Amino acid sequence: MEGRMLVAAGSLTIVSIFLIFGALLIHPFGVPNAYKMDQYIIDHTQNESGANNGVTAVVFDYRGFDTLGEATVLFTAVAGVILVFRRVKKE
Amino acid sequence: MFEQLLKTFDTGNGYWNPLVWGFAFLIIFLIIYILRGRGNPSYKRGTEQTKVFLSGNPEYENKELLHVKASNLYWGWVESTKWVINTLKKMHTGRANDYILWFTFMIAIFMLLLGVI
Amino acid sequence: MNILDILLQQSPALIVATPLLGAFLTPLIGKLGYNVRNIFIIIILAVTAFLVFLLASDVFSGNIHTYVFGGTTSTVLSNTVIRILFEVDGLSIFMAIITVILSLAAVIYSWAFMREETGQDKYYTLLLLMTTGMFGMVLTGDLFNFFVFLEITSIASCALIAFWTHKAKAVEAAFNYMVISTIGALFVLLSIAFLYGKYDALNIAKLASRITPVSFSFIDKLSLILLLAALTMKAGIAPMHMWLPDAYGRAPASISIILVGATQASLYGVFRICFTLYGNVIQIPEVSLGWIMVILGLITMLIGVFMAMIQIDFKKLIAYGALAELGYMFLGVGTGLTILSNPQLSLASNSFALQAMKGGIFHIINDALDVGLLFLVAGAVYYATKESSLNNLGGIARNMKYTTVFFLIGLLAVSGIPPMNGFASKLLIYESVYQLNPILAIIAILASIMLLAIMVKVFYSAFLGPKIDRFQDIREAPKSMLIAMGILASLIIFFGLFPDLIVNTLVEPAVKAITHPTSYILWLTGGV
Amino acid sequence: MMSKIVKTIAGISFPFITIYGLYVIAHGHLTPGGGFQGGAIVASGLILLLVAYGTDWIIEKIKESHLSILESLGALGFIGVAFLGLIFGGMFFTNFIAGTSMLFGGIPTSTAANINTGGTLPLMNFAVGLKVIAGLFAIVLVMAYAISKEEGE
Repeated sequence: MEGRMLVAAGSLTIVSIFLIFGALLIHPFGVPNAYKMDQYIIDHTQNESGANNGVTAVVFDYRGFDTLGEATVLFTAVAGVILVFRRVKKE
Repeated sequence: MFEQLLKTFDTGNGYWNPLVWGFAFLIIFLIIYILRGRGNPSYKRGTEQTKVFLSGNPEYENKELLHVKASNLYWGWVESTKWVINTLKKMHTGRANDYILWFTFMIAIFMLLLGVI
Repeated sequence: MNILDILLQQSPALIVATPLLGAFLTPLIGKLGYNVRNIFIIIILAVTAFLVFLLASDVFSGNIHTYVFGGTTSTVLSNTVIRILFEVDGLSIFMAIITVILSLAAVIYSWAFMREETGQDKYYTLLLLMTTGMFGMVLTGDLFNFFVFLEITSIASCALIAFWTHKAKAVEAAFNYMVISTIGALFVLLSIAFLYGKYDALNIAKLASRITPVSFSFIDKLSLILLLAALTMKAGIAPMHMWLPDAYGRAPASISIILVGATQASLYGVFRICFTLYGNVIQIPEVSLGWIMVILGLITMLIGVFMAMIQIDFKKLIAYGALAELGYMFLGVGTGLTILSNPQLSLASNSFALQAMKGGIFHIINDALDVGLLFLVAGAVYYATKESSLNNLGGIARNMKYTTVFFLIGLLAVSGIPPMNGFASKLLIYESVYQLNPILAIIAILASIMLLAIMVKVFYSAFLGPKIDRFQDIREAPKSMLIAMGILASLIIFFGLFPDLIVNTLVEPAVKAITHPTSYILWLTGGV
Repeated sequence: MMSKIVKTIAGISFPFITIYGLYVIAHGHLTPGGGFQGGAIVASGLILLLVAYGTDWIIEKIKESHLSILESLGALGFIGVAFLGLIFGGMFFTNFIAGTSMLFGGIPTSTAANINTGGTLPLMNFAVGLKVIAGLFAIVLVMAYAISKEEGE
């Protein structure tokens, strides 16, 4: 038990040090490194997807397939919950 | 088509060909057949000779008991490698906490190996 | 332009969309009756299989097949990749072939295996969703899309592992898997966020072209570490494998074999990350990634065989065997990576690197078939006897002749004995790994011998031995289960007898795909 | 089972929550929100009813299998729009309506919000909305039903 706590503390320390370093090294909030993608979406959304809302255009048009995937995640979760809570014939 | 199928499979040092395998199989079969032909002719079915010999102990009435159970198989091996197996068994606690701990531990190891050095 | 050309052009999307459509339709079709639904699902998967092989015929002739969702190819070739891209190369389609074989076998097997169960509509829905997720994972060329499909696969598999909810151990295994796979997936998401923030791209090829030795920094390292750790965990590499034997062992047999495919899809993720995404900077880490993979492979192998030795639960034992098999893939591919990423090793050893990679990749499909067959046999034995502990089994070869023969085939294949397929790939691995370091090859051979001993133990204790009264009138497994086992067994023998054909047609393009990442990356700039 | 006050308030606020959720779904391509968010709002209204009136009352009105079919229909609508994109636009998920004279085909101007824009986006929002309403409510219903059965036994 002692050893386990020691290992846990050690590895958590290392992981958090690395993640904090990572957080410090990423570029500051609101100042993107590169914004070609953002600019493209701002420029072309209205023409290409015909929507005023850029966020919805990204979610349902440019990355619509991801949204289908996310909707499928929900579908999977529902199917899983219904499956797990079904009535089972006891042997 | 057949030529393509029967092509030799080259691994750099060794090779593998279904034809060679079939040939080897035939030779082994022949050797076994010859050896079997040279067996002791005094062997008779259904006599004293075919009876099970259990170090002088009487044979069980219930045939089921003759079957060595799975947990008793390789008893010697398990006994002699007990130190490994017991360590490994301790690793597999079956609790989600420990799984996460191992995962964190491995991330830390990866970080030390790939990140620091 | 005839219909085949159109189908070929659309096939990457259709391969994912067809089982997805099937999954959405299953709750409705399920109202029409048992046979209608099962035939519907088999048709859906057969159509998918047809599309996979159609696409394979194109990819194996040397093309990289790309597909842009919701846009034309020309809009993508600009400097930014906004839309989602599917990018199918040799390795992707190789994994897709494995997926389709396993899921077809599982569905055919389920016809009889699941006949008595409740909640079958949901079962088949989730099975198709899991197949969809695996297809998406292996075909996608977009990192975030990969994460989405990873989620679908893991959630569907969680629910299916807990299918027998009246068994506490199944629920426990599912819970453990859910916890650890969610945490792993979140780490994947975190590293994707790091990469997106730095390079302003989600497309794997685009990212790979931007991650250069010049730009390689701490953030890249961190993402590499997190991706590697999370995906090796999802692939069940020791010592993060603990969820795997429980999950494989407690799930219904038809699910176990798809789970084999799911772990291999994660393995594909590891290879894609190491060889393609970080392909430009493979030499940078001073500690070779290849050596890490080799050592993890060896640990996995040894833990797998040692734990399998003492198991008495039929399916859990095979699960540990499958774990050991995973080690071989890592060993083979890791050896290749070690040699390829080290410029000091002479060019002569490059051919051994390729051989090792071939062995590792070939072993993926062999493992899927062998372990899949063994799981199906275990399921058939459970179906007939309602007994999963090897201690209580015995003498069932008398009643289940075909199953015994199938088990024997699986036994020989998994322990690498000619003329089964395991032999060919293990031969490749041993001989090439020997060139790197003889000790590695010796350990691998020892593990293989132990695997043989373990499987012989199962064969003896379950199938041989005197008659047991309880199993006096058990019957042979139903036809559909025999057909599913027969498909896998015949593939095993075919792959074993003619490995040259398989290596040249299936494995070589896959190896070429990951050892030449530039062709994958350069597609975007039009320099195929 | 809750008191009469809770039931009455829940009954009064349920239509408003539903209308608000449907508004969010329908205006997904103009304002913040969309199918997921609006669907979650409507589902939360339904869950309010479930909490106020008890599981048994709800389960008489609507079965989990019906919800499952509704959810499938929503998902089918989503993937169906994507397939229509393949048929009419040449690629899976092509926004084949945008810029045509069909319903939702208008090109938006930067000043006025016109609901007749967005191409396939509103259709997908409706499908996802249906799916999320049915899906989220089905999860809560099934869990609540399982718990109430366990307590009853």
